[in-house]
Amino acid sequence: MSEHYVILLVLVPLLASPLCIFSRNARAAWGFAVLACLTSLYLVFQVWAEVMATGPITYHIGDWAPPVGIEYRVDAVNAWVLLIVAVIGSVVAPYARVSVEREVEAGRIPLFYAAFLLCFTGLLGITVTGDVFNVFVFLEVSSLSAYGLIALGQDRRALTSAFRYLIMGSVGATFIVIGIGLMYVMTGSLNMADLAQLLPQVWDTRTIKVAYGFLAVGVFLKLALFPLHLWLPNAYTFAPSAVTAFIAATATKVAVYMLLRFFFTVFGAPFSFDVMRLDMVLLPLALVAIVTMSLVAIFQVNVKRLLAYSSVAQIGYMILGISFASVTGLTAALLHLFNHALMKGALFMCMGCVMYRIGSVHIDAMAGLGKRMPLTMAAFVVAGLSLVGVPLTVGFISKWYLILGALERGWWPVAILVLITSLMALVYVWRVVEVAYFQEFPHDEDTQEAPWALLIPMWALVLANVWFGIDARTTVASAEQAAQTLMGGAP
Amino acid sequence: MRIRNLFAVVMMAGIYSLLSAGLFTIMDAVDVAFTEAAVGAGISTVLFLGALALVGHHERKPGHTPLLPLIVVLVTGGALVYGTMDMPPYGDPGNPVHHHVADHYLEESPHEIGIPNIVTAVLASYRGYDTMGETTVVFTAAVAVMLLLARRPRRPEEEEDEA
Amino acid sequence: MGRTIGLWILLFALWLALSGHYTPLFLAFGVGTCSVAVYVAVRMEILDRESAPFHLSWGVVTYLPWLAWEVLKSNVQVARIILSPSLPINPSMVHFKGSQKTDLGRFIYANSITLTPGTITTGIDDDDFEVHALISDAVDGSEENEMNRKVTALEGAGAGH
Amino acid sequence: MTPPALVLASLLIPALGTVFVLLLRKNPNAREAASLVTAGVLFGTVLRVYRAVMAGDRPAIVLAEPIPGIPIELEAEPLGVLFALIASFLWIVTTLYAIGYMRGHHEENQTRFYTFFAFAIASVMGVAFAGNLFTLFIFYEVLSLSTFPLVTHAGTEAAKRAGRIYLGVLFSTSIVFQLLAIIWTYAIAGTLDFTSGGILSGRAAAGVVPILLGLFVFGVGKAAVMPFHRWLPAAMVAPTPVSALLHAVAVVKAGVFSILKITVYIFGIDFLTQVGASVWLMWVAAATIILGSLVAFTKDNLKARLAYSTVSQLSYIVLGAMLANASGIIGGGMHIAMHAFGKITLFFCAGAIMVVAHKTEISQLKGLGRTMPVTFFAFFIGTLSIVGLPPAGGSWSKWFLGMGALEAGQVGLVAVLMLSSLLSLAYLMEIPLKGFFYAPDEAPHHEGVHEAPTPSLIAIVATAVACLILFVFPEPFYELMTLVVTP
Amino acid sequence: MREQVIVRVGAKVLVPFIILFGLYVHFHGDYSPGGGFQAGVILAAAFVLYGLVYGLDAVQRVLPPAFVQACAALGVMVFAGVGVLTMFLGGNFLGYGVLAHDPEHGQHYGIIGVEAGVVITVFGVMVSIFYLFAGRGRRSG
Amino acid sequence: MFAVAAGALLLAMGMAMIRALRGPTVYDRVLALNNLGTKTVLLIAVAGFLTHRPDFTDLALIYALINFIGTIAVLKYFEYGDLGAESPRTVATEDM
Amino acid sequence: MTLLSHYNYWVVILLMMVGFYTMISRGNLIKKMVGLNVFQTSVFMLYISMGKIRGGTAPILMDAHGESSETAHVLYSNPLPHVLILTAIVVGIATTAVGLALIVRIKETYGSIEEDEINQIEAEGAA
Amino acid sequence: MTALLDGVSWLFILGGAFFTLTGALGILRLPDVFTRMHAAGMTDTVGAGLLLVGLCFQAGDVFIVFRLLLIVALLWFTSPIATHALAKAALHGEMDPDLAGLSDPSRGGEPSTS
Repeated sequence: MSEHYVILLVLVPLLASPLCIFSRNARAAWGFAVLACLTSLYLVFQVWAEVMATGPITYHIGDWAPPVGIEYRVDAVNAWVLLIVAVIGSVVAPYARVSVEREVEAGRIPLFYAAFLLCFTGLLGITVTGDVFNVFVFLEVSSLSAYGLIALGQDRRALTSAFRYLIMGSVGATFIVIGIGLMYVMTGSLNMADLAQLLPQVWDTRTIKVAYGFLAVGVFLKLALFPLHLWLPNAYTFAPSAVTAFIAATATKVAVYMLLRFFFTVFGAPFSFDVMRLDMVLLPLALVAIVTMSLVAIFQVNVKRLLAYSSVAQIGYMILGISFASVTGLTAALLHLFNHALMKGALFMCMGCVMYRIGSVHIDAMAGLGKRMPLTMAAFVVAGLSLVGVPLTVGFISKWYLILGALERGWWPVAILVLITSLMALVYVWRVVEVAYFQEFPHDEDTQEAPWALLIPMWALVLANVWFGIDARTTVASAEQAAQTLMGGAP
Repeated sequence: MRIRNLFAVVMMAGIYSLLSAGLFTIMDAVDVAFTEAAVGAGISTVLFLGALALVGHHERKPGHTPLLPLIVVLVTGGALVYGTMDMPPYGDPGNPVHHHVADHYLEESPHEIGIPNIVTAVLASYRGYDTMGETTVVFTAAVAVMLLLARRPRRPEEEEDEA
Repeated sequence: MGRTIGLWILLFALWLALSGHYTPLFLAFGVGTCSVAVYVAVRMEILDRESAPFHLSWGVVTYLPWLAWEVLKSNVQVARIILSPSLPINPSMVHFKGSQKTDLGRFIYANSITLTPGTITTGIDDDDFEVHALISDAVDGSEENEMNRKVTALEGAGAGH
Repeated sequence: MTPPALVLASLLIPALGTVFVLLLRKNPNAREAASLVTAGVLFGTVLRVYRAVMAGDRPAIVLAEPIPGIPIELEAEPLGVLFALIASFLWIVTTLYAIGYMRGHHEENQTRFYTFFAFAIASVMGVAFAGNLFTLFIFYEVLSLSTFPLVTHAGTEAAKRAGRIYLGVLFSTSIVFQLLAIIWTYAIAGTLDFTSGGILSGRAAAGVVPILLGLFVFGVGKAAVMPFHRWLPAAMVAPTPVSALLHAVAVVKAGVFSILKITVYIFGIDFLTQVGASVWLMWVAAATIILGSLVAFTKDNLKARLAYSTVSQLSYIVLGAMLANASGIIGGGMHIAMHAFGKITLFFCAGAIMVVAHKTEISQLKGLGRTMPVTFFAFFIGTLSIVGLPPAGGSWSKWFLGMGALEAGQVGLVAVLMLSSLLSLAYLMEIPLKGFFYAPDEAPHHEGVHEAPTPSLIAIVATAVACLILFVFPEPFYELMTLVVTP
Repeated sequence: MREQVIVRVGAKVLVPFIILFGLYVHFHGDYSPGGGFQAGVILAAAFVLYGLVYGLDAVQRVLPPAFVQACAALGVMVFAGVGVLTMFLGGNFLGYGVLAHDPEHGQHYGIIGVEAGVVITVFGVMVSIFYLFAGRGRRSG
Repeated sequence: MFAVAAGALLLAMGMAMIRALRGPTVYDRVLALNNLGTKTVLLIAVAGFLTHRPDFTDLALIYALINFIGTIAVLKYFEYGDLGAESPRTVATEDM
Repeated sequence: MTLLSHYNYWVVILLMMVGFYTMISRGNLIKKMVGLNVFQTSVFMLYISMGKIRGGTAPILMDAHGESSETAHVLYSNPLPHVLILTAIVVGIATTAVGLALIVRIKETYGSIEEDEINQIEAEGAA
Repeated sequence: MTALLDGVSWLFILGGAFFTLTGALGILRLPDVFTRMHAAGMTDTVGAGLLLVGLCFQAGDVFIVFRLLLIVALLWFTSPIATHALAKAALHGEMDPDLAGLSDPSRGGEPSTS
């Protein structure tokens, strides 16, 4: 059965989703969701271990050999991203129960978990496939469910932000489809590995260059690269807490994966960097994103929105790593994928806890929480420091490689800029910490720590932040292998 | 799309979809035409009407014409036209697109699958997984729409806190 | 019950005529399909004299050719109007009574009126028909009455079953 | 216990101390006893490490490997042992002092205080025994973080502002300059291990070294080289034991210690001399020495004056490192010890005055020496040590620094040292003079004022005496520093 | 529209035929254009027509919302279930060849199976969405 | 011969298209839409013969059905302002 | 020579851009959705025109029972774009459904489906 | 035989095309929506009927003939229903039929303009 793990890891949540609809019971739906996520995590872990040990796995769906049929192909890169998605899913699903009971109407909870599982399925499906059109299909699965989930937020602005996300997301998806079509018309294939072999023959055609451009813009929209990030802050701010934690930690990560896959595997690094000069596009965009979005984040009063802007900036770091076009740079980007998922997941979960008890995530609402909700705010501090990039947290590891990559390229101003923006992160994290620890609690006396059902998953992520900050050998090895796979051309 | 009456806009979109279905037939894509007809003239129209019934169909004020979208569109369109320059000529049987994988479908599917409608063969078997994804997308849409529009279970004491 | 079976047989005949594949599998599909359709019809409570007017079968066979001819005639008439440069139209709204007893009869009559270009049934209120005519003298001519008579006869013929 | 285990133990003991303190939070006496016992045990442990190191051993232990090739590693070498000895010994004294001070001052949140205090000591041990640059950086940052709650202990608006400056300066410098320099070093050398003779020698281009060294010197914000000294006076809002141990000894010394260590083990003094990369930084240090003294003059607040004095004194050590020759390094290392004992005495006295007489300004101290003679006499001894006059230990370090300057051929720096000594004599001597020889302004005010609480008084006397002992018996530190420069 | 004689009678007559056509399109997807998706839409259209003419309540009596929602979910499971079945029979996911001795027959059965999944889901989804849109407006009256 | 029919149909569709674009009332548009639908049905049938593949007339058949349902939906919307209603709304035309 | 063989692509691109423009420039949410529909439909046409072979016929084998020996004589259009577009159409309608549902909710909550009006309401709410 | 069939189908198809075109012209020319319905009806009934019957003669396959006839039947069944519903809706929507003939073509467009 183990050869089927790659497909089962997508199928399990997919099949659990209808079960949620059937059950019509919030608790049962939650049970299915948790079970499915954990099973998926187990399968992903097995697949990841196998890939790390023995190299890429392929799986021919329908017993049709590619490029005739659709192929699943897992190498070090997608194994790594799969792990990120599965880990976050498995942490958010248990977390969701209490949080969602508070923030979503009872009647919609089974639907919520169905949508959650579909989103999870979609993200896994994008990651695991080796067929470009299949990417689009699963992209839509994850996007559509994400629109629904975001719109569930209690604030009415959740609706408008979901709609804006829908419009921009659909434009992005359509651009990707156009790009795929143009690639297809020049080669006749949709299989990634096959395309990687066929494309060099038509590199110099304008069609392929335009295809490249459309794919780039489409993916940039999906990953909220500045200046195409406009959908993201509101969407993250107004979505229910569990949804924000999940989507912030996974959706853009998978979009970054798409970028890597398209530009490194399908087109190949030589085309991306020698012909298209992708680095010259990514570098300025990333830098501007990092600086401006960090600045904007400093002035936010809604902590979720603050974190959302910070996410846009952090995406800039990933893109920056990619723009180095070196193994170190890619390692940094891939590490930051994982690490940022851990820290943003934890931070947004903290906001979920605060939302649960206080009912607001305005910065003033944090006043005195250091004493009232010590565990929650301690988690915020640790994850926040990780965001800043303090040593012994995962944030440091990714910053380390990022700067190393910049110095390798001789771009030391970039390195300094990265460090300075880390300080900006310190400023916005510290604003919250200060309010939480140095202001008096303004509410009535009986506010207490968030329930354990919220704290345990959150702390699991926080501890992971520290654990992988102290011992990053596994993560670095995995990311490095993935980076080498990407730079080495075809997987 | 300067028509202020949204209903008319929807009708026009329906007609556009209808015409494109005709075009699909002419371009040999009967299955696609079929689907576009069912979707464009049928479900899509019903959906838009359902939405219009709830939101009203009168646009309140004339749309202004901002410059930025125009530039974006011109650039996008220009890029696409530029890209088509090197595309193989329309309808040429020698195009690569018709040979790499398509050959296999056309020549082998009678033996491998044995149904005459190759589109169905590809859809359900060779690329059956895409179709499963498609089914999932539809299901996802239903879940999302239910999340958005389902009425609350009738619990009178909770009736107040919706806003 | 008879109506149910009748509808089933009609549907199955249609299936056979459409299908072109007479393997056991497809026949089984046909049986299933027709059963589902009939079941739904029963559930919808739409299976009655109106929706399965088998009693009219014979009458329809004779009525349709006549109607087709009427339609053709009026078509030529309307075409002539449209093509003439002066567009000699004289629209009017006419009310008159139909002699049909049942909704089905009125349905047939109203549709027949509409089918013939130049006249459109715009409303039925019991036996009162409201008709829009392209040329006002097209309505009160004898053919409307003839049509009325024929439909009533058709309806009446069916009633005997 | 094997020597490596001892090294690890010196980290774990204070960490365990935090646990005990937390567990015993309900019972203040037991809590403070736990603190004291921990401090004692720690000092014993460090002493055993000292013996092992003196025997030629270099015990090392790898804790984790966050980044492949860059482990978190502890290694005891002479310089680190020197620092650890001072810090652990003074912790005992400070704990003793704090018991009296905190109770006498009726501070709140004492448990938090003792917890983070022990935690800060644990990170100091980490800094002292860091086996590579990366480990040093980590414990350096942990130290910044763990002392933050101590700085903002009062929780007032002023404390908060001070905390912001404290963390802001320390983090910005360490992240922007130091981290960049570390990664740069790694990119050049491919390793970060502290190695005798340095890892950069022969690898780094001559043009890069001055920049890199500059990044390190400014990046170690705790060394308070101007213009990154602002955090140190700001941190004086903390309770006096904190100012005493952390901002006269542990934290600031961690900074200059790091610079020394980087100079010796990363760049290598021979390499630096050869390239001449450190000359410009000598003058930066010299400027800080003079400017710090001058600013100290203008301060009427006792703790502020002491703080600027510290800024000035720290640059002696930086200067010693930048001289990059044997005498300079020995002088710098010894000044870590000498200044520690001297300055802690001064802070203890200042705290005692504050607790007992509620005086914070120098202009208010007139005649106070008559009611608190022990305190003011101890202050006098501390002053001697800081200025570098016999019979106090400080004279040794000044001597070596002067030698180093001469060896380096920088006669101008000798002049700077002399000038600065005069300045510090002037601004510090003012206090015992005022205390003993001026008549009190308003006599009735001093009623009921007597000496400090007994535990505090013991601590004050102990450090003052230590200053004197170090004049006649500086060998342990001297020997350690010799080991550093002659591997 | 119930009281409108013409539309009412017309819808009545048409509905069974639409269902027949829908299923016909479904089952003959192998030979002529059409297949699960189109069939699902047409089937849904039959009920939409009924709903339009007889009102939402009437059509929901015939086809309860819970049922169509279950259909939407069931179809996905049927589709994936076929794939899982082939996995148990020794093939890869959706490798229909193992469903019968003759791989070609296996392909036939597999295609029939997955198309059934598609039609169920599409039908369920389209009708549910219609219910939701049509039902939404009636709260405000 | 099929080409002639197809040409005529296309011409007729163009005319209907003009009507749909010009309106002026929504009913004109609906009329044009419905008419376009019928013509598309015819066109599809003719196109089948034109390409010698007349077995796609199913498509035309279904198209006719869908077109009818679409038109009914439109009209229901106009008369009731709501797709699920059973009785006409009282304020039928206020926002048209 | 490319001019004539690509005109169809350009027509499609023109239509595509009309849809795209409507989508991103119009403030009315319904119009945005319509624009999206037009945009996507045009993309479908682009795909289908890629699959067309001049003189080809629909990819449904002539001999209705599969045992065809004469398939080689007949030129069939490429079935793969058709399959892809079938999927894409379904995805498009799914997106439309979700988008319209969102619009309905927005109307219910804000009382408007004009983007600038909604922004204005929000701005007033924040003030 | 074939020639005869061809001739007959020509006749029918051309007739269908003629009526379709005339109907379309009517849709363009006639003054208001009610009158246009009459023209539209021409396409649906005779236009479609003749055309499809004409095609029947060319089909050569009984299944296709049946399908074409089915389309005719369907169109003849649905067209009047749709037209009727449209007329009724238009009346309901307070459109007044232009009964005076060629008075003012713009009058019909009051409720909703473009």
